[in-house]
Amino acid sequence: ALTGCGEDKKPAEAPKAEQKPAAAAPAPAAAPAKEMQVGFVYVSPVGDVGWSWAHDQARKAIAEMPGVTTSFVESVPEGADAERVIQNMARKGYDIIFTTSFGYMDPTLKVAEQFPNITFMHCSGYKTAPNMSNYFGRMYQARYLTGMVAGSMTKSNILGYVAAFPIPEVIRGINAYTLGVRAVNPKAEVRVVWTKTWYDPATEKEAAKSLLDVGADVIAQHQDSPGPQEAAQERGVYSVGYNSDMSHFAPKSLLTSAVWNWTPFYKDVVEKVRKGEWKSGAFWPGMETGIVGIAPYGDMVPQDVRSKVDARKAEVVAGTYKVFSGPVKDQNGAVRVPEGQVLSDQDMLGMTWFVEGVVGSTQ
Amino acid sequence: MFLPRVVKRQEPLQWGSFFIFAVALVVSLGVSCALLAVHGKPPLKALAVLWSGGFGGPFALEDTLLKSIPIFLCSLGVAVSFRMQVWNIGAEGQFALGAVGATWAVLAFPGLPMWAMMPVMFLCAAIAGGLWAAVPAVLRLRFGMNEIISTLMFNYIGILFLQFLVYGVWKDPTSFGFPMTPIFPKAAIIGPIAPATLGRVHWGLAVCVGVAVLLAVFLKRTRLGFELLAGGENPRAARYARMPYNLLVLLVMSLCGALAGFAGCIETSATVNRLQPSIMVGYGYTAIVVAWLSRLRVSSIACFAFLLAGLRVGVEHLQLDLQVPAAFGGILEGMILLSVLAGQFFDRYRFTLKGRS
Amino acid sequence: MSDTPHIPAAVAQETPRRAREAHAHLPPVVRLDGICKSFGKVRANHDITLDIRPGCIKALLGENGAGKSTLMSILAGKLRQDAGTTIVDGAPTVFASPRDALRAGIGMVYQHFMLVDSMTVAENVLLGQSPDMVLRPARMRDEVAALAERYGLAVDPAARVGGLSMGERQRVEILKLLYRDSRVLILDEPTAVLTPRETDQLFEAMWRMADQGKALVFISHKLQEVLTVADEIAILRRGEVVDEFSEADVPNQTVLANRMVGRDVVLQVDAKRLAPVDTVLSVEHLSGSGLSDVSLEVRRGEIVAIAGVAGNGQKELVEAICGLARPEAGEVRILGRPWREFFAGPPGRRGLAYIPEDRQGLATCRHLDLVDNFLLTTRNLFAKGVFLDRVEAVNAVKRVVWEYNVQPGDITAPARALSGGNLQKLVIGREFFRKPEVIVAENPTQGLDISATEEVWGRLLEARSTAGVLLVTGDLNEALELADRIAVMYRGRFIDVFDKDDTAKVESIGLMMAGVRPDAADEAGGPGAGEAQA
Amino acid sequence: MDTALLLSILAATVQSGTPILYATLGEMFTERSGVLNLGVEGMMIVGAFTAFLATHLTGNPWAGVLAAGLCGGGLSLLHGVVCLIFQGNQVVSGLALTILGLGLADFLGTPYVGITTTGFQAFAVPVLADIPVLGSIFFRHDALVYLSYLLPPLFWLFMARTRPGLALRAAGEHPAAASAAGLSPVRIRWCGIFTGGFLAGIGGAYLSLAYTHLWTNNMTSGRGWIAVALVIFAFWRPGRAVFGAYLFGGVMALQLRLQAMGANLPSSLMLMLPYALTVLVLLASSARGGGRAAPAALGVNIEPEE
Ligand SMILES: Nc1ncnc2c1ncn2[C@@H]1O[C@H](COP(=O)(O)OP(=O)(O)OP(=O)(O)O)[C@@H](O)[C@H]1O
Ligand SMILES: Nc1ncnc2c1ncn2[C@@H]1O[C@H](COP(=O)(O)OP(=O)(O)OP(=O)(O)O)[C@@H](O)[C@H]1O
Ligand SMILES: [Mg+2]
Ligand SMILES: [Mg+2]
Repeated sequence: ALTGCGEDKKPAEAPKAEQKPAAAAPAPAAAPAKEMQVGFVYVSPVGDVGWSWAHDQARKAIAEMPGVTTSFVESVPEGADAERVIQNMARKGYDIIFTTSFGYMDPTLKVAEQFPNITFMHCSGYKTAPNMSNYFGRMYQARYLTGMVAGSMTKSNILGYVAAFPIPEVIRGINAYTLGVRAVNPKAEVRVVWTKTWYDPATEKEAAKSLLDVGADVIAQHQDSPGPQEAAQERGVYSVGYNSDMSHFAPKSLLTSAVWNWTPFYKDVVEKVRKGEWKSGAFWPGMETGIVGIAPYGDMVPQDVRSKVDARKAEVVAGTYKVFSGPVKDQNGAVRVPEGQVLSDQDMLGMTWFVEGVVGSTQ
Repeated sequence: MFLPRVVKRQEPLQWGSFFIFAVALVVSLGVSCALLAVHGKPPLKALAVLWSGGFGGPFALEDTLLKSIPIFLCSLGVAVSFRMQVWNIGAEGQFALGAVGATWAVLAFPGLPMWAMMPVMFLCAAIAGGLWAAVPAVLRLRFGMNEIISTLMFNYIGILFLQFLVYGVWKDPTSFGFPMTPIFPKAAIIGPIAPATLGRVHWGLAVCVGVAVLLAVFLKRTRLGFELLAGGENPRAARYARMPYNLLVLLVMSLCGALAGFAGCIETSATVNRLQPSIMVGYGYTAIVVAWLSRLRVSSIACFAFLLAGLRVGVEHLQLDLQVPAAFGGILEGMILLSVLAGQFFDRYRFTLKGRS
Repeated sequence: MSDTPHIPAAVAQETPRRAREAHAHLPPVVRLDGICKSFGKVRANHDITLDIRPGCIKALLGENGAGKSTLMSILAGKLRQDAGTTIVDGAPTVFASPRDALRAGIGMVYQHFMLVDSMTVAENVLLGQSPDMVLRPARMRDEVAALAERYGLAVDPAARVGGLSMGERQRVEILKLLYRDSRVLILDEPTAVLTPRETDQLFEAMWRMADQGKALVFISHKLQEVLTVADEIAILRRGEVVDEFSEADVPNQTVLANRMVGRDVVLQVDAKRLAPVDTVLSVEHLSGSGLSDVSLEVRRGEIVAIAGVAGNGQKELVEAICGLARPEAGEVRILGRPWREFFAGPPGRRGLAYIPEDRQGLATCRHLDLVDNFLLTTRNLFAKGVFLDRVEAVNAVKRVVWEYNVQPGDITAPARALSGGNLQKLVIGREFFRKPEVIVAENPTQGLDISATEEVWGRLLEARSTAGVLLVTGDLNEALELADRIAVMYRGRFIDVFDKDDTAKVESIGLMMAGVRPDAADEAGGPGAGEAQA
Repeated sequence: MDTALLLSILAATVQSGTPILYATLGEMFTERSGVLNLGVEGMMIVGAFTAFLATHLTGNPWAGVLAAGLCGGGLSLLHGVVCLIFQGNQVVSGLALTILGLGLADFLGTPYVGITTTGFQAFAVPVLADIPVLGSIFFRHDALVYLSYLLPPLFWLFMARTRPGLALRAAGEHPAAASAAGLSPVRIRWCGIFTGGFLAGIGGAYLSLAYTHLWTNNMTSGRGWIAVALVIFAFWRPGRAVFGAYLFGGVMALQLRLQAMGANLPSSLMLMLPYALTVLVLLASSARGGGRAAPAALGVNIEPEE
């Protein structure tokens, strides 16, 4: 069920057997009888209700698989510490190491070169090696669908988006959301506030309030705390969640959430490595695999909106609808994706511009 | 008739103070392990993992040594400024500016050969860090502004400035929009000393040794160093003895900034090979703790920097091997600091039950 | 408490002891019995037994480090004895803290005042007293004012302590004790910071308190004061009471001094005059920051004393001369060079030496050892390029310590381990090591015992041969013994500058210190006249 | 900027200033007794967690506030043990307290992440809320905000007009004098430390019970440090603490709203605003000579007498 992408930069298909076993990694990686040890490196505490938490749910799920033990190190800064932690995992003979933050890319690569028999999975980057894949999920697809819901529900035609850091992943999400909004409501605009925090609920809530103060009546977010949802609920307006189904935080206001579900993907990787079928590559699965999705709609979402979004969802899953298909204009009105073309994965990965309809800065 | 009471020691403890340190360590480890036991983790195994992860074996020592380099450099500077009774808690921001300075050098002169690149990088780091530290010094001398608050605010501002650059003008066009500069050219990367024997330990260690020796000589042997020690002891006496007090304050602050800048430069060049916001992991704050505990003896700064670094490295192994939450590291570190601090009491005092001292 | 009628000062002075006869038969309020106290190896008090009786002023005499302050701190609950008992009203008592002692009616005025500068007089007096929660500033002020009135301890209850003179602060300290109805008042070197007039006022207040049946303990190094004020005298030496007698038994200071140090101490120095040569220090029309139009000249070979009540601008003048504060208006020339030029560089040989009053806080660093403290001002003499020659410095310190008899002579000991007198010797040794040509000495013998004082005086006179000395002192006797010329300072200006041989003027120094010009003295005999002029 | 937006910024100012205000006043109280406790961040986070936990267990947010105060204060007592009994350095001890507090809250709090609690809700104060401008700025918040209005005047009254306040000031200015006057400066400092911790804990509670109604690790995000800085900024005066806390909170709220309004500036620069402004305002007042107000014995331990 793995969907490869970026075929152009796929590395040479060097068979693994040819590689010299490194002294520090004793056991061959893919011995089927062996107990699999799977390690995870998280950038934040697993208690952040967000990103790391979502990965950790999947870790717990694979820990249930027979013959698999897991372990993780949380709150690892993305610099020198990351390299050390990954290296220590490798030294301890872990078979698969998932590193789940962009900043782990270079450290993972460095360690991967030293331990050719260990499988490295790096999330959200772009580099690969014979024993290192990168992977991500097409969260923007879910974002687009939530945008459609939000765009249908707004009355003021101002939507708020509380965003963490101006990095491509976040920008891409904002853009997809905006495209979704404008697909159903071309007059609407999305206003962005950066908090430069991943989980500071108070600041994030305040950021949501600042958006509400300028007239926004739906709040979406890319953070690891549900602070913005609270703000929306308190003011009696709608919100869109992220990471997991946030409806229990704000049952009265939450329209839907764009959610991660890493479990099937991770299980698949573990199985493949165990069977020796794993191949390096760049994986960017989308909604069709269930890695991303949207949570059940809130009660306030009317039936016609639901059916419209569901219909588009089916198209996305079937691959007949691409979110960033032309024409897409940027904030200044310049056409970035001409009519009839689709934005390449490369361009999506390195997105640094806002589409038309977003109010805010990308710095 | 007499209650237990506190009596000042007439002579300082010699080996006893080492013993007290050990006792404090044991007490804090004991309390922390009790917490672990309550949490359902095997405490003795945890201790073993902690030790072997932080100090036991060549890999552990390598990791710890690497991590202690920036802590050591920052602490040296902080200790010197504390010695002058300048409460500079801005090493974090100065570290950031040092990284920025070094990166600027690399981006501005990408073609320099290594022999030229290294001095230029370190110089720029020192200047940037030093200037960043000199501003609060000037504000204090000229306007009487409290340096604790100014350096603290300068930390936030410095880090945000680094972010501003990396998210903005310095962003690598090929980084897919991620906040990082391009990878430095080979000439700008501080390499390992001997990859075969010392692993990842890089030439930054040599910088540490050099700086430590120079600083020790400076403080012990030179007139300015003496003025710094004496002036810090008693600023009024410094004025009385016509020492250039303002100059000294400016000097120690800039020195601290320059040293923290070195640390930033080394961290950027040797370990991440580019500038990215995640190099800021609070070494500047750790440095304050180290500087205080070691009371400005260069050797004890090195020891405490190594100890703290080892502790942090060891805690990662605890997480990995025993699934102890990362937060346990904070508890352990806090407990150790508190008990070592309390234990230092016995260097100067003792309790007695009897009437006579 | 009886309401004593106000006794005019003059009357009180004539019959100081009459009212106190009434208390003479009473048993002691406090008896210290066999008190021992050591600080490490230093035996500060050894088996001391002492009675303190109501209505009696007991003086404690003894050289520096004899153990007077320690003994009294034990009595006041600040320190705890190693052995021995404190017997209050016949019952053995343990004081765990000053609070217990205060409850028992024993209070102490410490050598270094225990006052909170940022609070008002009334707040300081009422600190830690009376149980009600809420403060009523107006009532507090009234109460304190009434108390001050009763004992003649004039001080403004609403003033902040930080702005008060030393004499006023001391009154506040005494008021604190009186407010609690303390029965035993201990005054540790109270006169060291007072002017003659303030000292007189203090004595009057002390007599008045004794008349009311209070017991007083008075510590001083000034023998004349002890003879004036005390009823009984106890002499401590090396932590032991070596002698105890009534004031009436000692005819004069010399006898007293003899009994105190166990040898003849002649507090008179041979101040033969030298012929002054060139001018080494000149101050012209110095004004600003509390000074107005001060002019002065010091020549090599003479000692010029500035006499006056502390706080009349001496500090500002000295700071300007010694480079600690920039002169605002006027000119200061040192060794012929203008101020700015002279102080541009660090101190070196043959320059200006400043022996400040505050030897602990200004002249030395408490925690540094003697060598480092020695290097403070002499560092340039041992500089080799950017480096410092410590070996040579250590030798020099050893020599100075020996020559000036600094005790203990361990040069690795921190400065705080030295008593005030020994520290002063070290400071003087250090400053003279530089062979200075201008010496500014500020209360150089304050708090020193007689033998140390004698030594310091000798050194200053000796220094005249190569230097000009400016001596700032609150001790008139010192000024008269040492100086060739005397300037009297009042409110930031010189009332007069005159030769020591000008007996007429010398006689009216006391008035001048109160701000009265000698020529005006006949008409207006009070300080009010001076104030009108100022 | 229209009036409604301006009012909402000012109202947000009060809210985002409140947790900092509690912590600032707490630290100020401690410092007035002569003890520097840099562990505010640690006490706040422990307060935030225990407040959440107690409210979660009892359903009563006031129980949460009490628990936060007691636990914040309890943690601060460790500082007392180190500094008052063992004469440890106050700066390091405070830093250690921060590290310990963050660790403890995180260690114990992880199971409670991701649930919400009732906490405090905003309500309009009957009459006052209808006052034209002030009403909507000050009187449409939650109970803890209203409680915080009482604190600065109480603080001032306590210091200036009560006997324990006098004693506390004496312990901070000149402990030896306090001791000579029969007080126990050490005991006073214990009280100062505990009260400071108590208030810092409530500041934390504000974050998890009123500002938001949930608990996550690290949710104080440096507010404790800002509080420490603001004490100096405020020259140890409660009135100026209010000004400082609201200034800081206000600029934070303002910069978010500037972004929301579409100000096209790099977010890093916007986020610098509160810090830069704090420096500038302090600079202005320091230059006018207001900086010498620290308690004279601040940070100096009371050595045991022999
Ligand atoms: N806190 C202390 N620690 C160590 N030694 C002390 C301490 N206090 C006093 N001493 C020592 O005890 C001895 C007696 O000191 P004390 O202060 O009682 O003398 P004193 O008679 O008051 O002297 P002075 O006339 O100088 O005031 C001295 O030798 C001194 O060095
Ligand atoms: N903490 C201390 N450690 C060691 N010695 C001390 C300490 N405190 C005081 N002393 C010693 O106690 C002695 C007397 O102390 P005190 O403060 O009473 O000095 P002093 O009475 O002013 O002396 P002097 O009369 O000579 O000026 C001094 O010798 C001083 O060195
Ligand atoms: Mg004494
Ligand atoms: Mg004395």
